[in-house]
Amino acid sequence: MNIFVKTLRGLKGLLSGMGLTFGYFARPSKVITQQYPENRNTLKLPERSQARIDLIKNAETGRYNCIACGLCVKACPNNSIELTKFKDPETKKFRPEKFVYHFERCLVCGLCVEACKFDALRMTSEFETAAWSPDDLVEILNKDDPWAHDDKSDIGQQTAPDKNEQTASPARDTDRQEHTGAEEKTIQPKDRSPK
Amino acid sequence: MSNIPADTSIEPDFEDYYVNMGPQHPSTHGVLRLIVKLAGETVLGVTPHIGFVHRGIEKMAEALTAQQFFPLTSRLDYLSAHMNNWAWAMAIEKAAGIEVPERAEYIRIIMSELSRISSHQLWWGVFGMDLGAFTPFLYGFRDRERVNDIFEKTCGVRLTMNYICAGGVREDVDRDFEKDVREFTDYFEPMIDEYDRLLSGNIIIQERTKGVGVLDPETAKQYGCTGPTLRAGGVDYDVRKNRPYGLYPRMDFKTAVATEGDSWARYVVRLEEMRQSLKIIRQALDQIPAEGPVRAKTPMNIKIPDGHYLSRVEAARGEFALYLVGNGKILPQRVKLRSPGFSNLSALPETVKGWRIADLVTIMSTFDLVMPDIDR
Amino acid sequence: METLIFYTTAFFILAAAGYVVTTMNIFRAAIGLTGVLAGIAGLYLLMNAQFLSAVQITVYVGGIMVLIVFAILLMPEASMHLRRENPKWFRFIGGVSAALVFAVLAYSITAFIGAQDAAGTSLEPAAASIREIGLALLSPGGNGFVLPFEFVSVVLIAALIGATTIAKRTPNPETKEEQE
Amino acid sequence: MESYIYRTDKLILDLTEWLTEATGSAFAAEVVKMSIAAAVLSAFVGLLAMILIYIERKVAGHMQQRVGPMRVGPHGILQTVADSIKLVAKEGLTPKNADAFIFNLAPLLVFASSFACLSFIPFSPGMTIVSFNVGLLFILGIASVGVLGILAGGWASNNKWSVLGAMRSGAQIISYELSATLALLAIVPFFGTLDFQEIVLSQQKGWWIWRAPGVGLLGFLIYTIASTAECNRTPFDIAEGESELTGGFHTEYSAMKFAMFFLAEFINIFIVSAISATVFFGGWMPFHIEGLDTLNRVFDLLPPIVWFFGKVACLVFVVMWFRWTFPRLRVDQLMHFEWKYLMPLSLINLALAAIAVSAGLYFFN
Repeated sequence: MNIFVKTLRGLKGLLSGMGLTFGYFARPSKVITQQYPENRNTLKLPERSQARIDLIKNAETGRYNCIACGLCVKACPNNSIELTKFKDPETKKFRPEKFVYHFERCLVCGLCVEACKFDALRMTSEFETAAWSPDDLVEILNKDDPWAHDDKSDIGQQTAPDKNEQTASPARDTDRQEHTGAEEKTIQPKDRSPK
Repeated sequence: MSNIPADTSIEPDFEDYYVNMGPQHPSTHGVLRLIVKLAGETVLGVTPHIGFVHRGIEKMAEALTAQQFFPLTSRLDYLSAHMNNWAWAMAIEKAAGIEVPERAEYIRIIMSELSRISSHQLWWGVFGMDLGAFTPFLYGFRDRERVNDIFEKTCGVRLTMNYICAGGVREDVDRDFEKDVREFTDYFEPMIDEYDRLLSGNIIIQERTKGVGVLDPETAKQYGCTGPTLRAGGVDYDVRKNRPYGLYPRMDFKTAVATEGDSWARYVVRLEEMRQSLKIIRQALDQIPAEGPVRAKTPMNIKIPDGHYLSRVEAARGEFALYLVGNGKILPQRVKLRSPGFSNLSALPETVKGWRIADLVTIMSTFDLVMPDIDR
Repeated sequence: METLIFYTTAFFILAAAGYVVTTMNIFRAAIGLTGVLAGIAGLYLLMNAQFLSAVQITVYVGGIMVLIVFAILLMPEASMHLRRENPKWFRFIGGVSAALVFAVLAYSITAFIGAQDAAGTSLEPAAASIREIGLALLSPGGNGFVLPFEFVSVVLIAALIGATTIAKRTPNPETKEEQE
Repeated sequence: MESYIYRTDKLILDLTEWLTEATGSAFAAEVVKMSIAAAVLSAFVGLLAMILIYIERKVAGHMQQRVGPMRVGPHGILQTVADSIKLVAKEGLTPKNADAFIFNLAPLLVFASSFACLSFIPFSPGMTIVSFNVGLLFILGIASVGVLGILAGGWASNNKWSVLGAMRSGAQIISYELSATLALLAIVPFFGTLDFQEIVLSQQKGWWIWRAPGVGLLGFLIYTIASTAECNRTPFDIAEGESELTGGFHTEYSAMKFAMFFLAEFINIFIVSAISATVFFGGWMPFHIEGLDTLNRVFDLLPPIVWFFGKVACLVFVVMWFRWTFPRLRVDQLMHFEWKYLMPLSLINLALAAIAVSAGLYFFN
């Protein structure tokens, strides 16, 4: 008798599974696929969605907020940011000469944004970042500045040890305490809490 | 020859027949290479070869500050990224004596349980696919997508979130968070029944898993298996219960335990764990303070005082433990990761002996291996 | 036209048979043998013996050949090419005996046809319907074959049981799942 | 002209007559007819496989809450066309240590056996390429030749996974062929012929699935299960078992050679469904209920060929439905199931059928 009970139970299990799949088959309204490139215009990403970093411009002056302090460079675990700075004769403030973003190394962890004290960096949700070669992923973020032309030939040379006087070098050497000097600073969570 | 599985007494006269399963094989779920010794279809022995995605994360930790190491912990077992982050955060908090705000603790619990669910959803789908049914894979992904949406809304990323950090969580949750999570729990509970209808009730699944690949509790303990793999054998060990961390003592939930120790038990335990996780999430949502800080004030570069610090969490695959040695600098002296997958994998050769190739796939699937977790 | 088809098929069969005995690879020989058997099924078709042809394909090509191939797959030496190890005179004896068999067969067939022609009976084949075959096989009368039929089944059963007994091994721990 | 759709036997007769007149000899007419048939069949095979693959994808998609192919052509209709072009244009690789002759022969064997089976299928009255009085037996025999191709392909690939897949496949097909044959043979006593057209004609009063009391239904179930196994379809697709054997016997095949295996699989699905439809569901015979003449006349409005393909389509859908719901059996369970359950059951079914026939126990006698 046992075998009949088992057979019947097995048959019931099989049929219920078939019922389930047929149920979905018969109801095309249940389809959840989104046709991605076609729905590009209606695609809505959450506001916090982060895919890469970008520099923020001051709306009034039209200049980047970045003062090339190098905090983001130090915060990055993967050396994704290279930064050279110069003193703007106009404002007597430091400005980035070239803010080079190595997207091919970026973990999109957001630590640089967190480290930035001057509201100069943000994560954008621009996720279509595919490229043909890793070189295409290296980008100068302050490219609107007239001096930061899109010439990538000198990128990477600044990190060479002999000429990093003015480069905020990503401190891969073990003891970074000397030149970080940021230990006393504290991190506050960004104020995006629900109101 | 070290790479040849140990001889077994099953069929001594059979000519040795070795096949390479992997590194590129659909059911090793990553770059795992198994050298399988066969007699016909019967597996006489298995030697796992690992290390194809070894990144030296433990060593990298010695060159990174506490903050900088968080993104890397997400990339260990990418399916329980929150839990791994939590383990590192806990170690740092222990070391630096940081107090975590209550709201953050609740958020951590919710996030962890959500990622446990999402991990098990993926596992469920892949399990179905390993056994030859393709449809569960997409159903599992369909439901996992909802969890990922919740993650993306709050953390900005869908997989390697890097959300839990030393002293709390990086930022407060999204304003729709509570609504979304409640919606998800209500949506997903009937979906587990649907999983039952499609796979659990299926006689083929039962025939293929019941009694297959029994890992008895003693062997499991000896190999250091944890998580569902261990609990399926009747060992009631769950870090959340036995060595509670965070606010888990406030939660009322049962550890999912089965007794048989076979593939079916591992399957059932994971399904039950999803239900328990839903329960925990609901409780946490009820208890969470509506307002309050989510992150304690921490220095940007945390100095790790001299000493040894251990933290352990229950990741989706078992106990993830993290051992941190500090020497008063901002860079850790040494970090040791104890990943659940590695220990579980080491019990695999013992379990599959005498079963067939198809069972090897089943057993491997129910062990739920994630290669980056094993290779680190 | 039928003659043309016949000669094509016959040539194919002979070529395949030649391939079977000359190839040094046992698997290829098996495939060649399949060709021979299938060709013979074709010959049966030409003779309007559709039932026989179907049986030939089902039993020989679909059954026995698959078993042979299966057995070859189980042999570890299957992938190796055989070497000619036999002494020369083996081949000589083989050739002579083959010629002898051919001579005997040719003589008997021609003699048979001659006798038929002398008796005036026609060799024109008639399409036997499957019903007639079935009735003939199972009728007990003078034209029936029920006794040989049943006898053959008994022999087959005996062979089956014998094969099972030979193939049966002592139970070993490998057969875990059969204890359920 | 219109009546030809309904009376295809008349169409064939007229065509033969016309050809005989035009060519001047019956033999030449036969040759021309066969050439036409071969050409039509070849086109049919290509079209059939494309349509079946497209349907399979759409069925799979909708069962999984997806939409299936959508990009190439409206609703992705041309997707399989694009895929075929891709397969034809790809380089056909032969592994270095493979036995090249058998490696290349194997897909041909598989494909040819499937293709040959098609010529016995009664699409419509009189529309059978080859009309045999033992058609059913012949089709069963030829279908079993395909397994040789699979075995040969697996062996010749010189790949251990392929050999495993081939062995599994061989063992499986040989075993399940028995059940499939027995299930069909159980119905044969009812109509007492092995000619497909006559089988269809014998179902004028009703389809055998219910005319033969119980036996028909049981036979249909057994045949569905066994034929699914014979086609290497889920839940019996252990020969491919992509999660175990990475593709089984066709692991090493690419381009057109792979396409042949693939084509053969889909033709096989069609063939077993067509046999099932012919034997159990009356083939091209429209659905009739005795006494309800008006209804019967409405049913007659549909040409026989539509009936045939409709029935086959339903059965093909069932096979696809299986595939997208069930997991795969293990190889030893597969054998257990066949030898311990299905085979005895089909023997019992055969015995029951014999009793039913000799007692005259069937409906609409």
